[in-house]
Amino acid sequence: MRDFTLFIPEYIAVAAAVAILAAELAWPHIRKDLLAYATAAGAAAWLIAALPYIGHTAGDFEGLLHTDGFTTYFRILAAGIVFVIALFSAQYLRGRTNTAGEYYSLLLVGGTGMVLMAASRELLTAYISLELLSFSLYILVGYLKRDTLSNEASLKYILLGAFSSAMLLYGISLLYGVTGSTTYEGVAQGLAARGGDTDWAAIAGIMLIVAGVGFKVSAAPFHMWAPDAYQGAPLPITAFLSTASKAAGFALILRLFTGALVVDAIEWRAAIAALAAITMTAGNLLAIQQTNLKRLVAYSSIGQVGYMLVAIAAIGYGDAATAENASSALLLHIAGYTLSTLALFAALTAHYNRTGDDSIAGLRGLAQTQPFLALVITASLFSFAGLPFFAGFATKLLMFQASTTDGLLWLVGLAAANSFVSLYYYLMVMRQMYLYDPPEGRARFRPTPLLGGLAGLLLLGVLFVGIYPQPVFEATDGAAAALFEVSAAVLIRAP
Amino acid sequence: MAEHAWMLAAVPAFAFVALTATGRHLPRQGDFVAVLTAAAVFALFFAVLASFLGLGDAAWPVLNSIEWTAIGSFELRMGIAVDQITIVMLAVITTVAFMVNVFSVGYMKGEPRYWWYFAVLQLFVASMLMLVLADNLLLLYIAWEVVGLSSFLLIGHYWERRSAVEAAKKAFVTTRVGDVGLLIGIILLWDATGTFNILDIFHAVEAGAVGETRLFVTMMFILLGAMGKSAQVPFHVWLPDAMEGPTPVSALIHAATMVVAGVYLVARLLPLFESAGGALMVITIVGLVTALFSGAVAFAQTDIKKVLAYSTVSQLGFMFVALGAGLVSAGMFHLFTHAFFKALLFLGAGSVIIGTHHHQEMGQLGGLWRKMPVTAATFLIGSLALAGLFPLAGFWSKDEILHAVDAHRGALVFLLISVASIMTAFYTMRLFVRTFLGKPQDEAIASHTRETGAIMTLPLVFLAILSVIAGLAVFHEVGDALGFPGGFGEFVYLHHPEVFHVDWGLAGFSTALFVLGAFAAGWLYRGGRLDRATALAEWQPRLYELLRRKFYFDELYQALIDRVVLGFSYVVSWFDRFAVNDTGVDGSAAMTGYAGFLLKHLQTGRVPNYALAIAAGVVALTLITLAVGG
Amino acid sequence: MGSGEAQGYVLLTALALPLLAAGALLLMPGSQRMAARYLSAVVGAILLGLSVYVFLAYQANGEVLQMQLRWPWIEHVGFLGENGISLHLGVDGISALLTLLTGVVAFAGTLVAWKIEYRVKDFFILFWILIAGVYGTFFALDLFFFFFFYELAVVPLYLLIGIWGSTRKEYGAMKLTLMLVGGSVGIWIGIFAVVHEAGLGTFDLPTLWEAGRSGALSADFQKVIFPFFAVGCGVLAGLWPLHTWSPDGHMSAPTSVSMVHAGVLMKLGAFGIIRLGIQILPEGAAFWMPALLVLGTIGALYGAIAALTQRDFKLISGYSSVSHMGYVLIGLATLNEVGVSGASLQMFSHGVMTALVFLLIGALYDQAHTRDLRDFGGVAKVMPLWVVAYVVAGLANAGLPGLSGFTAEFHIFVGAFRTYPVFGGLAILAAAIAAAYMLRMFAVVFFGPLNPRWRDLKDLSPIEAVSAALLVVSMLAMGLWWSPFTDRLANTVLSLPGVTS
Amino acid sequence: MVPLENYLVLSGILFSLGVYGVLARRNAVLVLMSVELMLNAVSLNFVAFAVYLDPGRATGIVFAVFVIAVAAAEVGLALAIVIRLFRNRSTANVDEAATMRW
Amino acid sequence: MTTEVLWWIFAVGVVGTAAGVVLSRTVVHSAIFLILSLAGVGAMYLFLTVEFIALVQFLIYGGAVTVLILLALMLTRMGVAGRPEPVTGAQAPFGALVALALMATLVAVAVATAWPGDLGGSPEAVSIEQIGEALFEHYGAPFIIMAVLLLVAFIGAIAIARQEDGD
Repeated sequence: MRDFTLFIPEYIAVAAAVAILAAELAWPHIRKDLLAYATAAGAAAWLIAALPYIGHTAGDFEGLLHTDGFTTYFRILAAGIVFVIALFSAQYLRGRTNTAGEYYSLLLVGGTGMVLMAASRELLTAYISLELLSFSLYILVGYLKRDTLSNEASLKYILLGAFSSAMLLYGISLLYGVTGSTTYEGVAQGLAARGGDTDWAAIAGIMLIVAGVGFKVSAAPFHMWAPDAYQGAPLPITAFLSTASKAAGFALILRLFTGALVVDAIEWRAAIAALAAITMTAGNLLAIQQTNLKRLVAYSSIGQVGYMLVAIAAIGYGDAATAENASSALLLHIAGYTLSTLALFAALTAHYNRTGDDSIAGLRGLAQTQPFLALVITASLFSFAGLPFFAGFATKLLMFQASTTDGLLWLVGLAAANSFVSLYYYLMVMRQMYLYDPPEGRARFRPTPLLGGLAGLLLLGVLFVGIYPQPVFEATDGAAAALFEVSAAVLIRAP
Repeated sequence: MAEHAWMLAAVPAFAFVALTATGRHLPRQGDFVAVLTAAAVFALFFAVLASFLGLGDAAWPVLNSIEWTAIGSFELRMGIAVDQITIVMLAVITTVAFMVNVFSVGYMKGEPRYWWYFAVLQLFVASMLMLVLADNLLLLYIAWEVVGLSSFLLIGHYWERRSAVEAAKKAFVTTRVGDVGLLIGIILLWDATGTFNILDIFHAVEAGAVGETRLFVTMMFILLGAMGKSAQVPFHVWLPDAMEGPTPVSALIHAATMVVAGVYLVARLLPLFESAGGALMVITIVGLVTALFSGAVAFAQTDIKKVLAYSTVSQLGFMFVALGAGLVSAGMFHLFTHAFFKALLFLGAGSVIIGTHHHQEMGQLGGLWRKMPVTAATFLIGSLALAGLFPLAGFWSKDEILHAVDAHRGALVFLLISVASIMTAFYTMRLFVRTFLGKPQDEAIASHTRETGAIMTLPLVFLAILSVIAGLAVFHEVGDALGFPGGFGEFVYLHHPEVFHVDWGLAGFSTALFVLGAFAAGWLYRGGRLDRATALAEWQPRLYELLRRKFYFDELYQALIDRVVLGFSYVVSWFDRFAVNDTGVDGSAAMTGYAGFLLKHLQTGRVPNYALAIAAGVVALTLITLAVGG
Repeated sequence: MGSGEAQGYVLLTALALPLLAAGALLLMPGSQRMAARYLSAVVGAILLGLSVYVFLAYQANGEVLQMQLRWPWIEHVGFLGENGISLHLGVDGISALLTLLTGVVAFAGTLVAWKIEYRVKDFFILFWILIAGVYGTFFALDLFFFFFFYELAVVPLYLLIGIWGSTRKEYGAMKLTLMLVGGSVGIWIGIFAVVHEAGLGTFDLPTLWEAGRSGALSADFQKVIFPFFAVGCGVLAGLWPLHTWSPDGHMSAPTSVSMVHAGVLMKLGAFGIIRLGIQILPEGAAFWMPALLVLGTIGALYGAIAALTQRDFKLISGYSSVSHMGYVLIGLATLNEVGVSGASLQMFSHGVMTALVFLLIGALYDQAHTRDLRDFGGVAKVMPLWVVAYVVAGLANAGLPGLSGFTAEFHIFVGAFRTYPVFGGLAILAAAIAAAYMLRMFAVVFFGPLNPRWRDLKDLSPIEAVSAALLVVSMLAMGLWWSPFTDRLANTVLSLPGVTS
Repeated sequence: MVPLENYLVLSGILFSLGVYGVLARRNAVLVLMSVELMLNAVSLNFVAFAVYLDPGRATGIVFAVFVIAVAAAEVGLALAIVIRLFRNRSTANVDEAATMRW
Repeated sequence: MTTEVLWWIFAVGVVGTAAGVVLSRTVVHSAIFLILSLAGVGAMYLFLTVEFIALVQFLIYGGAVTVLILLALMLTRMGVAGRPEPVTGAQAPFGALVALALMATLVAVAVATAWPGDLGGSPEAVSIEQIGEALFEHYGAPFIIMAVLLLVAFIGAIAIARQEDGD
């Protein structure tokens, strides 16, 4: 059944995107930060339009797209992220580009792509949505045209992106061959019904798909593009990459794995567990060696992806209840992670706008030149490390706890050990900010009220999720439940 | 009153607190407080004694204890027990403490930290009394340690002097080593009997709660503690050095009271030692070795106080021998008499030191007889008493010991102990002769030597009197007259009282021993001349050196500590730095970092490499999953 | 229980106050140094009062857990059921004692921190966060919050040492933080395993204790998991050979941080072994205790021996801390009433004693700018009060009767002899060595002729004197009159699973 | 007639050749060409499956259409980026565009 | 029969030309080979009796894409002079290895799998109507998204490639 009212928020987003494009075409010399605010307004409208869907009965579009708690969750997340990123960019882009219209409209479109990834329950739709997000990112990463790093980054990103999506597609085709369908239910039923003589195709297909989505969320060994892309991209886009693109990736993974592949968990869970182990270890070990902030964040976020994959692995290993709890906790952690990352980048952007230095050593003495930013950075880094008061502590602990199943204790242990390693390089950043005095001639400064305010708000968010996650947790619970009531029909576990 | 004997300890304890708090600001820095306290305690003792005797031996020992703590089944009571042995100890402590407090007023005049000296003195008295009053081994141990602490503080009173500090340290650590044994022993006893209360332990042991060998081991541990405090070989090294402290302290702590705590402990626990197989024999041997060894060493010492110190060690040996023979009365009696005349001798030495303005090397003294008659006279009495001249105190107690040994330990021990008492007579006389007789060795010193004031001489006289008459307490009639059940042996005993009767043969023998030793000394140092002695020393230089260097014990220990203990400590520290820390901890951190360093070189920045990683990853995942078995 | 409820709010106050103080300071302009100091002093005083109240109000013969307060926090979501995570506070005898310790040491530390001149405000913010963490850990009866506060107590150390520290501070700070957090990884894993295995969907500690007792956690499981808790907490408790952060950390830490750290934080580790190890996993504890005993004994001897030849005050105290925490482990390992009470007493005793020592070292170092023993001599001439206080601390360290050290060690020895006589003997030997290294230091530093270089050293300032006095008093209190302490411990200790009498 | 397997094998080979191209080539444009080969293999797969396995529902064919379209768009975008890079660096060699690494 | 022979000829052609794309030394040759192999794939669609896809293939690939690529080659001055620089990177051998492994896997998969519903018979014709039906009815949503996607690509290409002051 084709109910076009299900996606009103996205229409708003796209409409806003087009409007912004048009606006810049109409008035080429319009102040670019106005565009930023317009984008923010659009995102806000999008967000508001999304609110009525909370608790709204799940809607289905031709079995391709689905608007339920899960979709709503990522809708709000996406709209929020775009809102924040747009405001980050307002000051940042000044003087770095001549045109900004495409930039902002692509933010909105990318966000839309993210929502659709979360909503789609059919492989083709999922793929197209994924490409929608990817394309926007390819462009945004390379948006600083005169900046060779930016070009290089986007080139690497798009070439590898194309390569990996080819992999993904081939996987999908094999899966289609095995199950004769591309809708998640269809695939699930097909997998449930299939005989042992299709193992090879199923496994090869699933692994190729894993590679495709693994690339999206930058899981080792498909992660290598990430640091370069992060470093080359404009700072706000780095934030966008490390929040929206990852969240979207996991949205897709959750839908796909809980909806379709869960039936065949025994085929992929070992692989996912291995992937998680490699990812977190590689990410953290490599992060130790970094000197550039963006790369550091990139690697640390790779580590985070490793942790999140633990929950996915748990879906494969645990029973139905565990699967649901793990996904709910994963959603919670995504929320916490997103908040922390955005807070971090709010502070970094403010600092970068001031100093134009994105090396770790560039933070030297920040605690004295700008204690507030230093505090925010500390908070978000500690949140990544999972230290108390900050979102990461509660969310990570709850996620690992939910993911602890009999076959998987080793992985959880490894994850814990890894988050310990990660503390080391976070402390290295802290050291620069707090232990050293600022370099000569670096005077006290105050961030622009906009960024300062954003940082403050996000910090509050981080603290709130860290201290009292109950409300968010309930929300994610609802989302996860929705996820499963959809796939409950085919939740016949393989022996 | 007897059940409130704890007040004996409480009064000086309070005085200690008061003096510590206010002493510095009181007039005369509060020395009168100290003296009054000592007097009060002295008086209190008689009250206690009276009420104790009044109760009659049916009521002995007098007990009084309070609930201390309870953790589940682990219950502790703290309290006092007053019995005959305690009474004897109380007599000694209160008397000597009183004398010493008085004497100190003169001796310590103008010394630094005058008030602090008196304060600690009170602390010592309090803890010493608590030690002998304790009804359980835990309380005893606590007091035992506090006694050691105050001894440490007093020895180190002149802490600006490196030597004093070292001596204090040595005293504390050496005794502490013994205390390890004591604590282990106490806890082992508790482990076996489930109580710290001494009487309960006795009953438990009688009931056979502890196996023979186990008891033996336990008692050996406890004996370690006793040996440490009572400076028995090989723990004796600290006592001579302890002479660094003010002389009155040496008199009180290192002659009369603290050093006999070990003897007291053994006497107190003698029933246990008895039922612990060969324990008594061990005690005898320890005592014998100590007596002979330190007697010999005393020959070659030239510092007055050092001679006295070694004589103390040797006399403690005597007491151990007596106890080893199983006779509480003999041991305690010698403790009793020895306390008086040795305190006397030390105070006398103190008087000499003051009189000669801080000279205590025999080599520089001599001929003080004329300059300081009172001191000399009292010192002579003390010496004779120590040497065991009839009918002074020392004679009777030594006689008791010889008697005991003769009765219970056979010829060999008897022979050796006789040799030891000859030695005693010899070095005592040597000391007296060289210090007081003959011509002054150093006119400069002699010229401005003065007799000391009454505040110091009166205590000497008092103690001299005691040294003369204390021995008579052995007689039934004397004890009777004083309201005791009889003579010493009838008052203090383990199994059954024994009435003393003079054994003239033994008396003659011991007199002979005295004469032998005394005249040897007199002949050798006649007129304070040294030529014969020097000749003797040159005749056997090795032997002389051996004695003068105290059988190289200090050197041995020093080497042991430097080479072994500290060496081991250096090894451990090194291990901790390099093996545990730099290799183990920092090493693993470095390894992690290095892993990252290696790994990062995979990140070449080249698209084809990245693509290769992806493709390889896919293939690997697929093949692995296939292999693992889909 | 109504009064208990009301008293529960006392705990909540003690927990919230430092955090509020930190918040207030955060908003205060950094230039207001005196304001920050006075505020902290007041907060410290109030906390001391509350701690004393908690200790005294704890009924020795009442039920084990008192002053309970439960605020539902997160429940009925995800895997969490009824009381999934609740802010559940309460004290038993042990934590009541340690609360008192925290109050005393924290107040003393606050006063000592008065001298800090550099970034005063920041210092106190971190300091109070640290203190809040400590209180929280002692109060928490919920695994989630236990770990929450445990981590909270560890993390600020990095900055406290890194910014205000002295010798090789960056190295010391980094090593200390990493080792401690590394330890908490073990705890983390343990928590995951326990909560999952219990399958009750709750972090509530009493519930989990019950599960451990009733065998809902199988014996094999307990044996596997106990080491995670033991080692994880052990790191913080200076468990050999994971103790190396202690000497270096103390060497670099500023005075008041050393005080709080050695005085209180190290106790968190031992406390954790009781709370998590013994109480959740009794069978695992019973199985592993011998190993812990051996490590503890090694630590006790090793620390003492290593301290013999150290030349830096702080290294001596660092190693002696290792030695004394070794006693605590021995006491716990005996798993009998006397030994475990001894361990708890030792936590208190070592806490105040070592806090005093670090206070004094700081007072000297601030003037002399060296901590090498051999540079000194005859200090008693110029700093009598200082020397007296140090001697008291040192004697307590050497286990001299009349001071807290003996009270604690005596119980430990007795307990150890009850179960493992040989180790008891070794422990006593270590105590003798302690006397040796303490006296060695006295002899070298305090006494002997005064080294003219130090002619104009100043004695303790009034503020320092006050906090020193506070600590000395608490040492004497426990040394002279045990029952207030032991009585409060008795029931708790007996209630511990697997603790025999 | 020609069985399904033939097409699958063919597309498999085609795909692998494309992969090899991506891994081996230095020139960005060549890399893109290789990607195109891979995408072709994919759509061949889809069509083959559609035709052989579920006739009537044409899902695979629709998929193929989309794949082709996306591929075209991707090429367009990628080439734009390549050209941009060439303007700034006057090279289109992917292994020379490696200033960011490690 | 004849179709099979033809099929084999084309199959070999496709593989050969594809190999040419990834192996040939000069860029332009690769481009030519690419056109051929794309055309070959188009032919395969004809064998599969889906003329529509074949048409799309010829139009989009044979037309747009290849033209685009050649254009790009011109713009990046590739192959015009046939710059004498190696077009194959150092890691080719590893690439070959991995590619071979992958090929082995995929071929094995293709052969070893018993594809459900495989009639083993000839392909069944799929009518344009069906395709249109599916494309615009059932798959309407992706189709709309696709539209946005193309818009994005279009804007992006312009935004990236557009000349600006500064270069």
